[in-house]
Amino acid sequence: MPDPTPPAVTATPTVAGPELVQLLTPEGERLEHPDYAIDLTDDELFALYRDLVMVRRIDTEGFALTRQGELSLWASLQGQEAAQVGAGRALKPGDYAFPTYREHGVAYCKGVDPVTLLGLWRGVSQGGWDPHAGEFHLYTIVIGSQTLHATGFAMGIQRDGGDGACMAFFGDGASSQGDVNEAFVWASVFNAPMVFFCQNNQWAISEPLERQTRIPLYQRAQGFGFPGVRVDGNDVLAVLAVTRAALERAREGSGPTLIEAFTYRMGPHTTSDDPTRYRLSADVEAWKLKDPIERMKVYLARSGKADHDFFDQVEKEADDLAAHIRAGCLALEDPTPLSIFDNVYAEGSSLLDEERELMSSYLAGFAEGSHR
Amino acid sequence: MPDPTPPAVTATPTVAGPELVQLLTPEGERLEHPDYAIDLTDDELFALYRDLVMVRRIDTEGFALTRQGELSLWASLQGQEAAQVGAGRALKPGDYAFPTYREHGVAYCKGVDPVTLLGLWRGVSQGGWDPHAGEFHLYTIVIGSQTLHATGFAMGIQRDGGDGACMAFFGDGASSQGDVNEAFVWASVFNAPMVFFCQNNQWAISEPLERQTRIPLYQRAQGFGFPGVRVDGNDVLAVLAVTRAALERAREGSGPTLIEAFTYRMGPHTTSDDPTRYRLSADVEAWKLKDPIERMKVYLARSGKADHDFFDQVEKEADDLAAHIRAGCLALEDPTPLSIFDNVYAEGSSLLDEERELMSSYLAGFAEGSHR
Amino acid sequence: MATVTLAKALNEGLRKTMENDPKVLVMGEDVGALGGVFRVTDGLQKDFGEDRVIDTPLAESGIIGTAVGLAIRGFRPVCEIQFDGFVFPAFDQIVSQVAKMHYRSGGHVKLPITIRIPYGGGIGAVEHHSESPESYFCHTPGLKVVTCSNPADAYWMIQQTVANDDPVVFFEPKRRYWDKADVEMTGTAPMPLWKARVARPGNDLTLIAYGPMVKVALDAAAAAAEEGKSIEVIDLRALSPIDWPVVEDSVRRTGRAVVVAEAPSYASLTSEVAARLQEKLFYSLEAPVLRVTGYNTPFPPSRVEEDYLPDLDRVLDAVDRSLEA
Amino acid sequence: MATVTLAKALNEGLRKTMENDPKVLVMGEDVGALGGVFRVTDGLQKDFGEDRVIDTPLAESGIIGTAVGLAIRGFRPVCEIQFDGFVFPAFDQIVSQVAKMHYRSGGHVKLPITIRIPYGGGIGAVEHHSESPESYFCHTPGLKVVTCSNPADAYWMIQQTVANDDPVVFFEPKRRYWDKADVEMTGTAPMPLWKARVARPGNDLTLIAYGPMVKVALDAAAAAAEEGKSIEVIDLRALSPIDWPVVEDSVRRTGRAVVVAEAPSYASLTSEVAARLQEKLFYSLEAPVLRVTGYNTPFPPSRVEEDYLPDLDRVLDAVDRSLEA
Ligand SMILES: Cc1ncc(C[n+]2csc(CCOP(=O)(O)OP(=O)(O)O)c2C)c(N)n1
Ligand SMILES: Cc1ncc(C[n+]2csc(CCOP(=O)(O)OP(=O)(O)O)c2C)c(N)n1
Ligand SMILES: [Mg+2]
Ligand SMILES: [Mg+2]
Repeated sequence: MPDPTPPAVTATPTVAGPELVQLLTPEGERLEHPDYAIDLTDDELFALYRDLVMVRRIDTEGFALTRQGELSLWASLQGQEAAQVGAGRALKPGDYAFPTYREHGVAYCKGVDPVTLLGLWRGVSQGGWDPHAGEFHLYTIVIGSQTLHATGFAMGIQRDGGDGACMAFFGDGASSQGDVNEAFVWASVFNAPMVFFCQNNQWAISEPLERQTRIPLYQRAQGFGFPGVRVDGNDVLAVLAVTRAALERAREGSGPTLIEAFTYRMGPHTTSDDPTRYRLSADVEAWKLKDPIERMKVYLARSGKADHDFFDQVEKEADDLAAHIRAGCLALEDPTPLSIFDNVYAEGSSLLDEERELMSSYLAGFAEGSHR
Repeated sequence: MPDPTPPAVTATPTVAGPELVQLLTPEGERLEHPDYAIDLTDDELFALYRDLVMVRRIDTEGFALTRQGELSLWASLQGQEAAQVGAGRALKPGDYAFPTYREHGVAYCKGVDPVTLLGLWRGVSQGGWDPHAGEFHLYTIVIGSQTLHATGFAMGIQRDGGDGACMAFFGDGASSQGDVNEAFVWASVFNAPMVFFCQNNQWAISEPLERQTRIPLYQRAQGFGFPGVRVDGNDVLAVLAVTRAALERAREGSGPTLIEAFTYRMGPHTTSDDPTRYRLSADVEAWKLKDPIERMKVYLARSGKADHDFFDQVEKEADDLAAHIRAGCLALEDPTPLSIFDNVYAEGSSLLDEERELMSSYLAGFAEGSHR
Repeated sequence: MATVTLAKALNEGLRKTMENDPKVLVMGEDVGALGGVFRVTDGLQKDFGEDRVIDTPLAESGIIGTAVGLAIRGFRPVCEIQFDGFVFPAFDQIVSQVAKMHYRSGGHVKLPITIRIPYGGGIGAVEHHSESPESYFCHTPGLKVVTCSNPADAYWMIQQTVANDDPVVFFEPKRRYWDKADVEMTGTAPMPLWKARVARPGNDLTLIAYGPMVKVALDAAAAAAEEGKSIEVIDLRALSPIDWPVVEDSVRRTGRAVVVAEAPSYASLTSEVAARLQEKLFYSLEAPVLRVTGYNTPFPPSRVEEDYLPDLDRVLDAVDRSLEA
Repeated sequence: MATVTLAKALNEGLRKTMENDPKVLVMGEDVGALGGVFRVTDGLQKDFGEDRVIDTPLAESGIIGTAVGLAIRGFRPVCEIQFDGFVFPAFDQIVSQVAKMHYRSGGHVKLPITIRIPYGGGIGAVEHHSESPESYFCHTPGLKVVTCSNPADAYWMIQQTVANDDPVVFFEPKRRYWDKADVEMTGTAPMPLWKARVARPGNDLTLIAYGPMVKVALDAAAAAAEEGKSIEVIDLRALSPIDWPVVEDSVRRTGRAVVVAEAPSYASLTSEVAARLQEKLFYSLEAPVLRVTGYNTPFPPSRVEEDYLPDLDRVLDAVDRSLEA
């Protein structure tokens, strides 16, 4: 009888190797890479550091608001700041992003006010923002669905003469969904200007990576005929370089790329989750040493590019952002009962007109005291 | 703007190369292959030739019965005889096959009476055979679904101590379905004793291969972490050798393999199809030169292994089989109206009991003349 | 005015809509060179090119999922699902994405997607090729559902559907594809998309049907007329939402209703019609609303499908039962 | 006798069924170490091993599709779908394969698969986590559908379901997971799986509910009793097929019925109840069958879900309307 136990998944890469693009080590040491050179001004480096801190603060604030009962749920991105900022900053105007539910950092880079994201988590809307405003689509909770939307959008770019590219975000767990693999087929067959950006944070709720694959995920792409690359997802410079290159490839008409940003989900899956049931705190501790913000800070400080004043200034900006988020959250108004019927259809519906009318007179009945 | 036209798909292999396992050339010349040696007795070779002829005759008869109005549809396997016989004969008792709707040849090898298959095509049943009897599952028309069933079955073998393997058949078109790719994930992650047997006949109804992939299909497997191999699907010896090796690997506990049997659909998609609308007859003519039966015949004749008597004898057996099929088809009884309610549930249903009762008295009403 | 089959009417309607709006795309399996297995898209790829008439990979979730993205980008995709039984791989994209996007986006994202589905039995097909899944879509808020029963409606309704800013599932009665009629192809649509049509006026009972069953209902009404029974036939056309005023006005007048559909009855659109009529017309009904439908079994083998599907006799039987109640 | 939550009752029921039959497997996302997001499978992997309690890749079609294969091989898979809104990727496998296999095989292949789905709103969740998709499955011939409303039913019905040789969709009322009750866990099941239960007897009107709405119906009946109205409450338990004799006997006696469910009403199971009752009890009904349901919109944001979901007031309002009719 064949043994049901599969062979162990390829070992976790911990240092840069042929399989992991890295430009900044966990210790804050700057490396060069033959294929992914990047040359940033100090201001650009400062901006990236600032982004990382801001994005973490958005997350901390979302988490806190949930613990305080102001949000009903929050999906934390802690540990994934560099992956999201690197990817988000590689996007140019004209490029469109299709997120999962965890891309608060990408939203920030695309200029979306974090308060905009809170409606969903507070339960006052199902998202409700205008994706075209920030070229940042609605959050998608049904795992993997957005990868097809993104691919269709990219096919649209091909057809209307746009010059951008499209990026789909998804997780390691999502890689198992049929839809994601269909998106790979489509993007490949139509040579769509797509970047598939997989944040492999090594967990799908409680399931470790080996429940989804027995080889590194970036290798999935070769089965569909386009390149895959694994990048240190905690290294904002490497992610930026790799994603820029992939987007450029897409814009040029060379087709899709799969990027696996190798990272780690430091927090629970969401505020409802209890990771102590399924993973070792030692693992989390080990990943703390690879913190994406810390390594940028060390690099900026050791290289003499930035000093205390700069770091303090960024902290202060983050405090301001947090205050803005908190105030914005508390100011979010509850929807009215009758709003249930709004926007179900673009062109209305006789059935819903009737139901709205019924609810309206039912509610009026309360006001008149005709119900108990 | 990126060009919507994808790069051309990798050229069709026409001669054996590193990418195409071949043991018998279209001209009937016997080749050796470093990885896939096969050593068959003359009797075994005769049996394979016989299988090929029988299987083609089943197909010809099915086609003819449809043209004569005895069947409502037929999916022809013409051109794919070697792929099916090679795969079918590699299966041992204890191995289970999950076919599409075109595997009449595999059914034959598994000992399923071809008449059994006709119920579906005649419209007297939706299949209706006992899969366990021949270790040959029902035909599956919804493209790709059976690959997951097969994978689950293989997981069952792992769990109940069986020593067989499981084989899923599917087409080039099916490779695009989410289900098929999920089956790859599952089989890989659970190291299931699976062989994925893809008959790439280069068409999915009217769509050529490049609508499904831009690289050779066998390479899909490497994206999921298991081996893929492309074999000349018109070469029964090569298919047998490659499939035996893959099944052996599966039985040993080394996990799944993807086999791409490179072949060509010589006929229309089904008897309802008109391929002249979408493909060149020149292509079909070119593939006639690679006929799977012809090359075996030439090989057996040239090598002096078989003579006219043998070939005549096989023809005669095929005639007998055809007569058996025809007689069996005409003897298939139409279902009774009340049989509509049979077997919907294993444990019955009060709702259907009621409906059966209603239909029954309605029909009785006709007999009594109470309806017009 | 041209005499065309229902399939050809759809083809002409699609052609016109593609001519009028460069954002309209057609996509699906075999819609290109083959022109679709029923030839509804015949010739469109030749005339509008491979970028607007897209032969897709064989994956229905992919068809609908990429159509969502194309629609977000500003296109109006018309997706063909090859047969009724093959819409289910796309069900998730349809129910959770297509149906909800406008709502979830607070009205910012419109998805003017048309999902064409040939449906129903009566053509002697193998399994999964004869189903009537319309109730699943009717039960899904955010979708609209329509069906045509004749060439003229086919021609106009497909254009109205594609022009609609909401996602619409457009069911095509496959056994009527070859039915012919004269169709006026110029001018404007003779009636709005969301209206039900009184296909035959009458006073004693209302037969409510749609798609492939309209012909059966009309035949039944004609047969009943010979016995002096005056049956009104309503062709619903819009299945979600139903044009209730037309239906209710009729039943209020006749006091009796029979609903006919090929689909299984349990928890279906025909249940809705009966539930609604008894609620709104409780005091007008002289008999219970009856249903003549497919049985609550999987679609049976084709040799017995005529016993499964509602036919003239079963409809007349119900009419008699209603009139005698 | 033990005092347990509904979630714990399911857990104990599953444990018992796994102990009794080595062919029973549990599979789904996060069912192993985590014990499921609602802890329904808590501890099972520890006790029965990874081969019987299988954490699967994240793909619902794969979960159901491989369960089909396992069932063909002789196993009895119990599949968990994590939330109602995530069953749709598996819809094709459920509707075209699970539901039809026994029919298609002429009875040769049994698929004793249980598909567990936590469903319904009321817990303040984000989108796709509060839906009531039961009508889709009720409309699908070949499936059976059940739901429990209390810990005792949860404990016994899950065992009866797993022991059943047909595929059954088992809906779990997620907002009642934490409701506690005393459950007798020894002996045999107190009633057959397919029976409806009179949850409270009464004479003036029949309230028909299931799953999460049974409590609302019972509360409404209690409130109405204070005003001297005698309301009978029926807990359907089996949704497909419904135990019509119990329902019809009650409504025949009371002459009035109100059906309550969270799901949108259009073309739904509640339509079926109304359609059936008016057909069978036309001369017994003193008022139209009314429905109190979710509206025909996507499930709304949680801050407004209490206005969307049927509650005590809306049920009482319908009761009054029925009694006054
Ligand atoms: C279709 C579907 N199935 C199940 C879920 C429940 N679910 C939410 S997140 C999640 C895990 C996702 O893992 P991954 O793709 O790795 O993304 P991550 O959460 O780690 O960012 C699951 C199973 C869902 N949202 N959608
Ligand atoms: C889910 C689904 N979609 C569409 C179809 C209609 N259809 C039947 S066969 C076929 C093409 C299949 O091509 P391939 O997988 O290459 O197999 P082949 O017919 O060539 O053997 C299509 C589109 C189907 N049966 N199932
Ligand atoms: Mg993850
Ligand atoms: Mg093919």
